[in-house]
Amino acid sequence: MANLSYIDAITLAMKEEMERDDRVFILGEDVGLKGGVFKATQGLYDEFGEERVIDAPLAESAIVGVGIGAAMYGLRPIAEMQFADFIMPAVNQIISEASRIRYRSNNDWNCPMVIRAPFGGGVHGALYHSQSVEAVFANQPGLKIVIPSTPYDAKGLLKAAIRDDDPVLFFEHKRAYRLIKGEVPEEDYTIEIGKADVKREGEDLTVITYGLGVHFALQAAERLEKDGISVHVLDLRTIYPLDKEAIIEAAKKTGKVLLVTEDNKEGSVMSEVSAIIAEHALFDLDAPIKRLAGPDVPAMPYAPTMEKFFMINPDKVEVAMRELAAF
Amino acid sequence: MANLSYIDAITLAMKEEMERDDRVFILGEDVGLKGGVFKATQGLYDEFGEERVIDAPLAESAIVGVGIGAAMYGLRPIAEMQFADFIMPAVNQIISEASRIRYRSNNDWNCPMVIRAPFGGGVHGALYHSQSVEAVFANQPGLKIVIPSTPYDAKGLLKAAIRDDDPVLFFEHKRAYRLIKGEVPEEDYTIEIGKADVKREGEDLTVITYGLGVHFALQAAERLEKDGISVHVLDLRTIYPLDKEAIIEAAKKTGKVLLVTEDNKEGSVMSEVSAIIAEHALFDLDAPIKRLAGPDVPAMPYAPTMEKFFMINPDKVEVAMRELAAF
Amino acid sequence: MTENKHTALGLSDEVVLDMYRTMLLARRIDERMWLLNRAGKIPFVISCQGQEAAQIGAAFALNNEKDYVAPYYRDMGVVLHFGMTAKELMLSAFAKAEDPNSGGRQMPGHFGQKKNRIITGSSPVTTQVPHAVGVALAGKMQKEDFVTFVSLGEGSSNQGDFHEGANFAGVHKLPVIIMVENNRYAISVPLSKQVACENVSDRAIGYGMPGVTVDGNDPLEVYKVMKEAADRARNGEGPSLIETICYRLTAHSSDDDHRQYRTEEDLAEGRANDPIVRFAAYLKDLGVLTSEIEEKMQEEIMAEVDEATDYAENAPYAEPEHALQYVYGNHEEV
Amino acid sequence: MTENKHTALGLSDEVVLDMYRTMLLARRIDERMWLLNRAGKIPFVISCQGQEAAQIGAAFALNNEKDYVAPYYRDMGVVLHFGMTAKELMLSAFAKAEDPNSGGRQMPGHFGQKKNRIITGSSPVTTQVPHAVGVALAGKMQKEDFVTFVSLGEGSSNQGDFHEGANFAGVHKLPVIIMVENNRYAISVPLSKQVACENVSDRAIGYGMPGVTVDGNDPLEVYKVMKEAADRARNGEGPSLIETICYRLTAHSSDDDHRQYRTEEDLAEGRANDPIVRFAAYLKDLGVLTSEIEEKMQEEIMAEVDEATDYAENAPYAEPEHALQYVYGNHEEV
Ligand SMILES: Cc1ncc(C[n+]2csc(CCOP(=O)(O)OP(=O)(O)O)c2C)c(N)n1
Ligand SMILES: Cc1ncc(C[n+]2csc(CCOP(=O)(O)OP(=O)(O)O)c2C)c(N)n1
Ligand SMILES: [Mg+2]
Ligand SMILES: [Mg+2]
Repeated sequence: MANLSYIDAITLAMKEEMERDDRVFILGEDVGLKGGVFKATQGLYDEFGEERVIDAPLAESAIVGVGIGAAMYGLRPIAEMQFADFIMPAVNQIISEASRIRYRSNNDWNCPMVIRAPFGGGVHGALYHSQSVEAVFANQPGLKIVIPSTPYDAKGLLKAAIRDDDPVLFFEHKRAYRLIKGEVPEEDYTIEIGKADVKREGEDLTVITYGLGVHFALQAAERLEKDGISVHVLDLRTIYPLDKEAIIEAAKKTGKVLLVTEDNKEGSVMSEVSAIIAEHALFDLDAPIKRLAGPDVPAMPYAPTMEKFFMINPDKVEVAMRELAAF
Repeated sequence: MANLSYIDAITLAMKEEMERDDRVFILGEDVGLKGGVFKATQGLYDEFGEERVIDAPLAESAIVGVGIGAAMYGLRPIAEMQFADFIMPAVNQIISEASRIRYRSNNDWNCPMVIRAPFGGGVHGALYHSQSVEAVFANQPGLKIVIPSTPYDAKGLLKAAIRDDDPVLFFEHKRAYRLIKGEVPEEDYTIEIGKADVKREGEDLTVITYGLGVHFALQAAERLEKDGISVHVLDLRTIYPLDKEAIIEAAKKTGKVLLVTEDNKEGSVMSEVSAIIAEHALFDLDAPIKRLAGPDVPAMPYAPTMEKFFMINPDKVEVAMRELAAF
Repeated sequence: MTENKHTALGLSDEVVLDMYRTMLLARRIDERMWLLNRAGKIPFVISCQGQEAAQIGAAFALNNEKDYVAPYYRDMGVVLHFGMTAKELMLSAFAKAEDPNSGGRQMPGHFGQKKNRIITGSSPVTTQVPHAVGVALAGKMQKEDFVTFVSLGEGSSNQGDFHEGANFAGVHKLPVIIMVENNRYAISVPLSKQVACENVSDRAIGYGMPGVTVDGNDPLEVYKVMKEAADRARNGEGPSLIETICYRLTAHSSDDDHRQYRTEEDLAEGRANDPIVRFAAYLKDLGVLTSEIEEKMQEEIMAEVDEATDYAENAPYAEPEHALQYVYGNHEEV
Repeated sequence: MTENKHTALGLSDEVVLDMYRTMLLARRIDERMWLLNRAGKIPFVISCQGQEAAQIGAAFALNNEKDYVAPYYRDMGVVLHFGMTAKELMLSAFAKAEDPNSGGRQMPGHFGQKKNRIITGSSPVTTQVPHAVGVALAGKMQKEDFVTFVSLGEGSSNQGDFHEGANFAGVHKLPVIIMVENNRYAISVPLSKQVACENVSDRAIGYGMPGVTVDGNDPLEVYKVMKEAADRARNGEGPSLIETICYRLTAHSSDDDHRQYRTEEDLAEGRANDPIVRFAAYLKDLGVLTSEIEEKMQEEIMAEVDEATDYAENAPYAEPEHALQYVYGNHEEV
């Protein structure tokens, strides 16, 4: 076991997969010599050369589209979007193409590709370097969307994504990159895509969240524990398609559910989580399904006052938990 | 009052607005001489000339992006996407640009633009001429998304959209174009964007839907009425941002809610409707919140067998209603 | 006297007859589809008519046992040469379960057949350009020597994906040939409202690749430039852009009526340049195509089209629940 | 002896001094921002350094009381000439409420100021190209005679929006000038990995517009070609593409360290071509810029920068709840 940062776990997953399978390669902006603007691909250019760590021209639709072509051929591209915010020019390639290749060809072709992108706020990134973009894609069958919260999950899930025979969007919270550290085994392991994970067992209320929200929830849960309130925390990990069984089970367990996301509230992934519960566990609920999310404004501003106002944090999660517990 | 088809109401709305305000113009593919592939702009090229009904090059990102520029200048473009499926290359311009212009400039600039697009299936359009794409955008503050169900609503809402100071996505169900007819007043009128509409009053259960689903629900409701089951039908009309009050009121009224959309189930607009109800009207519910939607496959196939399997229709709505009524 | 152009290109009489046969087969299948559509038997047709020479000239310059193609919806000629059969095309037109392109999921013209290296296509135009570039990149990485061919219409060359894909290919010197089949219309929008350059091939220089415009009504002209491009590609000299000028002899699709926006003159000009008529005349002038051969060919082709039609018409649709299959690789059976 | 180039261009000594002054002001503001960033006072800087000549040459060729500009993040020179003040730029750097660009919502370099016809910009590169084309279209429809200017980096010229926007402008012969500030790098990616053409201006022919590449270290060269382009635009002769070759004298931004991917030689070459040093030498050789004038200018500029910094540093942030404002036009007050 080594204690790794979230970003180091990601780099290591790519490195190991590239060593293991020479069909795996990386393409993106500044991923080569510079090692990525966040340094997620650091060292890989030196190890694998410019043919397998490709500094692509500044054009996201081509990065994804070329990746799709290579994946259809049988390689396993990992495309990096420099920021999740800049995935938008590639939406047509992701939604119209990658997600539909297997289905439209009646299983003749497939597209084993990973698209990695740092997302999320709290880093003075302003409107266009802070966004949560997952809701745009979390309604497209054929895609899988993974958002890990810990170094352990990040490594295991990224490896699973690279080995997956279908396209996977892999969103990494950029504030977690160096903030979050954790134990990661030396041995090769993968984590099954599509499975949520209980990050804390509890009895009084359930928090369902993902990404950085998991850490905020765990911190807040410790505070509530001191007052004898026991919080159950479910980390979705795969936010599309959702792990319905795990969600229903977690909701039923305590009867009180708080859904936490950093994304805007209306139309977020948490809406679907709520709908699943309201469809399958309604009579097990002792309180309305509560959501804590960013306000419905385009994205978080640059000025620290407004950024802080937008971002969720452990205090806000704690307040929401206490309100729900008192219900 | 005239009895107009859904598409004629749309054409008429554009014509009247172009006569009323010379800042209004149309741009899109084949909208000029041909009058659009569905004939939505028929006659407008003759009346207003090629400068105000512009046959643009085949490039959706430019159609939207150029429209945004003209709108920022102060004109009122109506951009037509030939099919909603082909809006995907323009996502970056819509999400990153149009929806954020007012916010990012602190109210200095704005973008009064309408983007019209025919969507929906049941017309042998196969995977890429049948899709519901609204969920991709129904999480972007700054945008408004309108989907009318009747000629009356279509005309009033399209006029309101054209006069709106912010960008509006206006999705028109292509099967409704000639199928749905209705009374439309001669006088100028608008319908407020953001307001849902009760299309049928009822006591036993509530159906919330939009677009063609409204007609399916109304047909099914008539069948249930014969068995003494009274159905309340709420037409969302604006699917983003949602009319929360109307949704909560409609849910509370009967305590049994069926949500109907033609879109794939997971991550649809109906997830948010469900979440609103689960958050604000939970204890008024007598049954789980039920959803009827397309299956979670990329889009509806071409073969009639599979297309029919995918599409919602009055029979499927009826079955779902009866199940809910019997709960 | 007609000059023998094909021998100079290294093409035997047998091969040019095969080219002609494939052009004719494409035309006859296409014509049959219109009849079926007008008879209410199939919901949709989109045509290759008028573009067969460009498609066949191009396809024959490639290696159909090794190269990859990312055709666009009109490219019936290309896919026929790459191994798709009349029967398979008809199965697609009828949306039947056996359709190898999509099992009846996609409209006709949405080609794809892995065993023949025909890359699956969709409706949003031009997305196939980056795909072809990606296949070429993969081939280069794997040290294979195949060429990847991708085609699109001139209107579609205005999409961002054309620019981004071509540029990527240029920067990485990839073995890709991009062919723009310029039929002067994008549905109703004429060339003059689509582009401001003289030739679409003028765009090549912006991607550091050779660009050439040829008469798309002459399969041998197209063959010649395509062969050169393929040789360059295989020699590691990178991508090429080829524009073939042709006519769209039909309406855009069965949902369109082109008399609304095209003059009778324009339509007549197209008919006068029909590539099949022209190529037949060339072959006859040289004595390569005799009446005998032609008659037999027509007969065989009609028999093939009839058989394909019958088979496809009687073939079953996919089961309704088949709609749930193949969303993901490890799909659950229903 | 140095040749007087500006008189031939119709530029008075006064105007060229003003050009120099604006270049210098941009440089000094930019340098101050780096200091503030290194002192932990502002989170982010993105620089104009090395591109002032291109920006000022271009901006002075436009009519800053009538024309529209859609600048990109490095264009401090452009916005200064179009009326944005040092104080306003500093308010943006400090993300303060009074920032006219965004009220502190966007990072510095995301320009926008309606009263000065500076079109609001975002971070995703190249989206501004179609916007500028749309503004030009609107102007043409309204029979106005303004020109619209839009700029971007050479890496950004590979985005689909460049192609689509330029093509639309070409087809509709719109009064737009697209300027590519080619500083040879897109963050760490060198020109050779971005494009395969010799000059980015080679792309112009594909849009039916003139394309020209000029020395971006010389404001007068840039002025000359920009003026010609602006005249063409105003005469209804359509759009132009101008590429200015320059150096990026700083790292990509305050988050980057360019010594990781640039050689010392490359960096030294940039410094040796510093456009401000070069223009000062030119003006001094001609006696237009005297030590006296220069000293006074420097003093005034430093005072202006100091004052702007102080003001901005002490100005208030927007209230937290202001984050809820201006999502839609008829916003509710909170
Ligand atoms: C992205 C996208 N936008 C619009 C369409 C609708 N459409 C289908 S074909 C076509 C015209 C294509 O013209 P061109 O590229 O010249 O090819 P041609 O049909 O003339 O061969 C259009 C607009 C589409 N399929 N995809
Ligand atoms: C669509 C998009 N992708 C990626 C980025 C991240 N990014 C910001 S600037 C930049 C490089 C731009 O290079 P260039 O166009 O040459 O302009 P320069 O910075 O050199 O002036 C990149 C990749 C972005 N802002 N937008
Ligand atoms: Mg065409
Ligand atoms: Mg650059």
